[in-house]
Amino acid sequence: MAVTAQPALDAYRVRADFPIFEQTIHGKPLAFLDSAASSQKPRQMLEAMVRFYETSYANVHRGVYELAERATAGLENARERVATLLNAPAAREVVFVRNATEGINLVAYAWGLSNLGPGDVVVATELEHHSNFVPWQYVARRTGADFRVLPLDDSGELRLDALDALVGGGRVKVVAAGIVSNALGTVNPIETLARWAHEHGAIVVADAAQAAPHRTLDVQALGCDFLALSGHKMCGPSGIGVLWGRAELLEAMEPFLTGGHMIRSVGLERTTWGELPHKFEAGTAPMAEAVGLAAAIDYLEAIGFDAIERHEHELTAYALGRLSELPWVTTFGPPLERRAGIVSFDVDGVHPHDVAQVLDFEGVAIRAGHHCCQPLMRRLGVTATNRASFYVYTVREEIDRLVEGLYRVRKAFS
Amino acid sequence: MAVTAQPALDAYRVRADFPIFEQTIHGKPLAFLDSAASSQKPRQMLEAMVRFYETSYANVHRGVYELAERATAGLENARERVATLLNAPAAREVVFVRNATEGINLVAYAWGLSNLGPGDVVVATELEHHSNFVPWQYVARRTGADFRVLPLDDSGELRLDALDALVGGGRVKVVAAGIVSNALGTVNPIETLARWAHEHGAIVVADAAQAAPHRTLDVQALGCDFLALSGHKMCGPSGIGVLWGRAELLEAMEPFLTGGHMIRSVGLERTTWGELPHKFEAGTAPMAEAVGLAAAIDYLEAIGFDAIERHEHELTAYALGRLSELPWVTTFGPPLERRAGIVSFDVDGVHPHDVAQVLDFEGVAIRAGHHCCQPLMRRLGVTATNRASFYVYTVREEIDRLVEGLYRVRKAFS
Amino acid sequence: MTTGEFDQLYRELILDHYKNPRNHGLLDPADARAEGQNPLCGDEIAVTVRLGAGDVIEEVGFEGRGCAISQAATSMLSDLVKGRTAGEVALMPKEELLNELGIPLTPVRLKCAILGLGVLKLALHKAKGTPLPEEWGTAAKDLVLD
Amino acid sequence: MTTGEFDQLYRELILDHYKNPRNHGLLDPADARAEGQNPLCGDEIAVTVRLGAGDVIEEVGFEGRGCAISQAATSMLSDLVKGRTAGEVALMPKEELLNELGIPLTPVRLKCAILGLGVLKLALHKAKGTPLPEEWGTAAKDLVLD
Ligand SMILES: Cc1ncc(COP(=O)(O)O)c(C=O)c1O
Ligand SMILES: Cc1ncc(COP(=O)(O)O)c(C=O)c1O
Repeated sequence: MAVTAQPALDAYRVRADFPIFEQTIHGKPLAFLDSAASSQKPRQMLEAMVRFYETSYANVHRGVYELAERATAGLENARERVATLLNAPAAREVVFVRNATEGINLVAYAWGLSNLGPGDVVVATELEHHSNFVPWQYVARRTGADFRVLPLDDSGELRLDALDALVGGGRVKVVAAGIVSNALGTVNPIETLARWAHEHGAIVVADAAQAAPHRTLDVQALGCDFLALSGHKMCGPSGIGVLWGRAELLEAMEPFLTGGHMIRSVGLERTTWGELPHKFEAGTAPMAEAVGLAAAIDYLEAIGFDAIERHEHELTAYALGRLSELPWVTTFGPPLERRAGIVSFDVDGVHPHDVAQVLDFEGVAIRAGHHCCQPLMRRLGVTATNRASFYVYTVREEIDRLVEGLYRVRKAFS
Repeated sequence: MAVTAQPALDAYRVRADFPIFEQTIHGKPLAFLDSAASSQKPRQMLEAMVRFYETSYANVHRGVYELAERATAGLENARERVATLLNAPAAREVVFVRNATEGINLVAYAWGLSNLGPGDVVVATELEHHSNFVPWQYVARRTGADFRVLPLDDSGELRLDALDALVGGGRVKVVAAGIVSNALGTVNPIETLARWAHEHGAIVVADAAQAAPHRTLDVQALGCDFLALSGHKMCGPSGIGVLWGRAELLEAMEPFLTGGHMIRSVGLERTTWGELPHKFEAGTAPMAEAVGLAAAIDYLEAIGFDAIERHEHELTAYALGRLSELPWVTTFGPPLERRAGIVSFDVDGVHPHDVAQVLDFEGVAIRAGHHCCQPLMRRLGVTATNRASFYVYTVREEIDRLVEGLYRVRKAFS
Repeated sequence: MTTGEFDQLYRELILDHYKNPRNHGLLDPADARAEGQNPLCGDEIAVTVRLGAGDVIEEVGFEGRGCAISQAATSMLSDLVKGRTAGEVALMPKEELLNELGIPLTPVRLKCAILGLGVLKLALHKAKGTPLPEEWGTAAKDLVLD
Repeated sequence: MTTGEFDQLYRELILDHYKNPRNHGLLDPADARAEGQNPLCGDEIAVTVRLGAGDVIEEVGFEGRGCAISQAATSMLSDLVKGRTAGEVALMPKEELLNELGIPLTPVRLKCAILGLGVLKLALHKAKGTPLPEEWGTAAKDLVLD
């Protein structure tokens, strides 16, 4: 990757594109350090959606008239845009869903219900977000397959060495793994995992919800079979996500949601399914949201994913350095080299809710909780952590304000 | 209902709220007669969404900080707003989904997979949109239940007299019926159907996609057990719909999508589900879309549903009258008294695609196709019809332009 | 309507093929036959073919319900392919037919225009095992089984 | 921070109950016991109760992991309910506890504040069959089974 090809990201300039920063919170400027939960929105994306509604709106695909053609073009261009982002072999492999969670459920139901049974093994990691954990646990229960969890080492990295023992002689059919952990920022070795999975005849379902906003993704290089992401975490609107899947798999699968648009022909006795991607897109699509997502991708690519990754890396290094000055703060997670822009930490003797609450009074927004990672929380021996996460609009001063705020937290609760 | 309580709808004033009409199409003002497929959007709704993104955006429910509290309030106020619209006993019975299609699939999967089996009968009507037809056909096939179709009479009304014979001695478990037909405008007697269904121990799944935009709905008076609708057809954004269900049923049901947010606790061995409505809302909700839907409901209620119904009734009477002047045009569907603002018709010897295409050159947008109602099309003996549909912004002149356009169609193809 | 727009799409030749379709009516017996639907609008076309030595197409007969574009395109296609081999037609790019039509088509109307070509390729595939367009994926299997 | 906002939420009494929780530690033996979690943040509270004649609450003991609000609220609650009957506590409106807390709570923090009350009601329900809050619906069954 030509890491030097893109100019450095100027977060102050980027920030000016985000209207949310034009207000004060509790009388302070907003330091939004919760982008891992959901990102803020640039004006450019909002304008693209509104323009679509104001000039090109109609239901898609079936209309013969001008507005319907424009709306269809908007949706299908967005599909092409996503396919390019992911280096997908074909746009028809891109299915629009509501969020990463729905994308993973689509695979768990439409692939899992027909391909899993007693004697099969489904593997998820202890690091997973509930969204790539519970659907597999649930479909395993429904089909009688075994659900097993790949453990972590003490710094929150996957114990790939435990894989063989984990499946024993079992027939492993699915390996579900996140690319980047939302709780610790761990960047997982998906390529290695995928090689192992394919050697054992399993499919790999990659959760890219936390990777897609921050780094270049290439489904062919990753070697995964399915990949899910959410628009709202990458400057796009709520209400849209993507499931990418290999065409052969998608074509061989049963449909998931059925109804309007996804059919070829409906008879009283028998119904045949439509072609990809329509087969998986029942009902009216999130059209304006797709247009917004495409604009968000344009926005991020104009900044450049390499520049984004470098920017967040620098912020993370800075944050880890500053937090290490506080002896009463413990950070969790892997070393900087294998960590994305996420820092999870604990403040001695103060519950994360109280930390986050006091920081909020300072205008600093962080997340406190289990981050939808209860298995990981148990592994760490906590019920919750504090999490600060960074994005294109994050500046160093916000990290300084976080640290100052933590001193106040310490003072208030000691 | 106090039909005279609301002032008449002034469609010219309403129209000024819709930016889409500020353009010309093929050099003509836009006559948008395809609202049954999806409605256009008032400025008020777009502004509410943009304001939410610009001032109150964050991921909902778990955040302790100010923006997260505002976003959560936005989503939950929208839920209350929908509950009031439907006269639902409780807001926790309102589940946000992508569209009516997903809402119906939720019931088909989460209720159907666990409650249907061989010997059970599932009834849908021949008038159904594919979205309330195929999910039942599909889940019946998966569970071994019998799928049966309630026939229509020649004017496109349900043959309620055929119900008893249809189920014979079978154990009827589900009756799936639309409140208003999107293809013919037929207003169905759901209350009667629900009484019959409950006497037989079946649940009633009402498709309100085509009713909610145009008339007052009351789930308690209708007597249905589930009801689904789409935001995009009622001045709301794409990407959001609603499933309402009776609390006892929703609580007794398995979940549908699993993952983040919908759990109480996730263990390696066992996971317990959260409370209503969260149990059915896995992953990040369509938050801004919910805020937009609430604004759309506010907008429609300010006009008044009685006024809307009267306005559309007058337009429909006018359209049926004008079309009856054309001996080479055949209209389908029930008499005016039991018809919503939808007129389906055929032009002698000209295929609907060609009709719609020529009308588009005149700036008149109508729908041509099977309207996701292939069973009905077969019953009518056609593959497609032309459909004009009306909404709050429709004015009589647009119907005059439709009729003029049809003369041109006739001339061009004779 | 600006007469221009109408005349561009429904140019004289198109209307002529629509009103007087060539090779209309199904052949019986036939060496290859298939039916297809446009799932977007429900339009249907059935095509029959008689083949001569070397699998050269000698006769084509079709019937269908659909718009002027789909019917005229199939009519023009039926003239166009006579004298070609099944293998040639299997590989015939849709652009060739679209050139012949010579009208501006939006994505939705494009589907109308190429429905007949798809059904013809399917008929030849079923009878002679000629390849199907790659972009159909395995969805084509569905069609074949019907 | 405007000192006002902090002081409103974490007023002295709250911080005192948090730092010096009353009735801390589980009772053994106990006549009623239950555990509960706040699904939003994973916080946990366990409550034990000793009942006297007429099911009057004589002693309460609790343990938990959670924020200052949830721990202080449970501590205050444990004092508040002593001397009341199980039946009275089952019907105790959450507003009574919130009044006692006397701080402004957003919806998310409200869940923290009433976690202990919910667990106490659950303990009494399991031991004595007292009613559960109606708004819990059948989701409560899940809790009971745990
Ligand atoms: C009667 C009816 N039911 C269901 C639907 C499906 O709605 P959606 O595509 O928004 O899921 C529609 C709209 O197309 C409809 O008109
Ligand atoms: C790693 C990871 N996976 C999945 C999800 C679920 O995303 P969504 O809620 O948009 O479905 C998230 C975000 O919360 C995440 O961080």
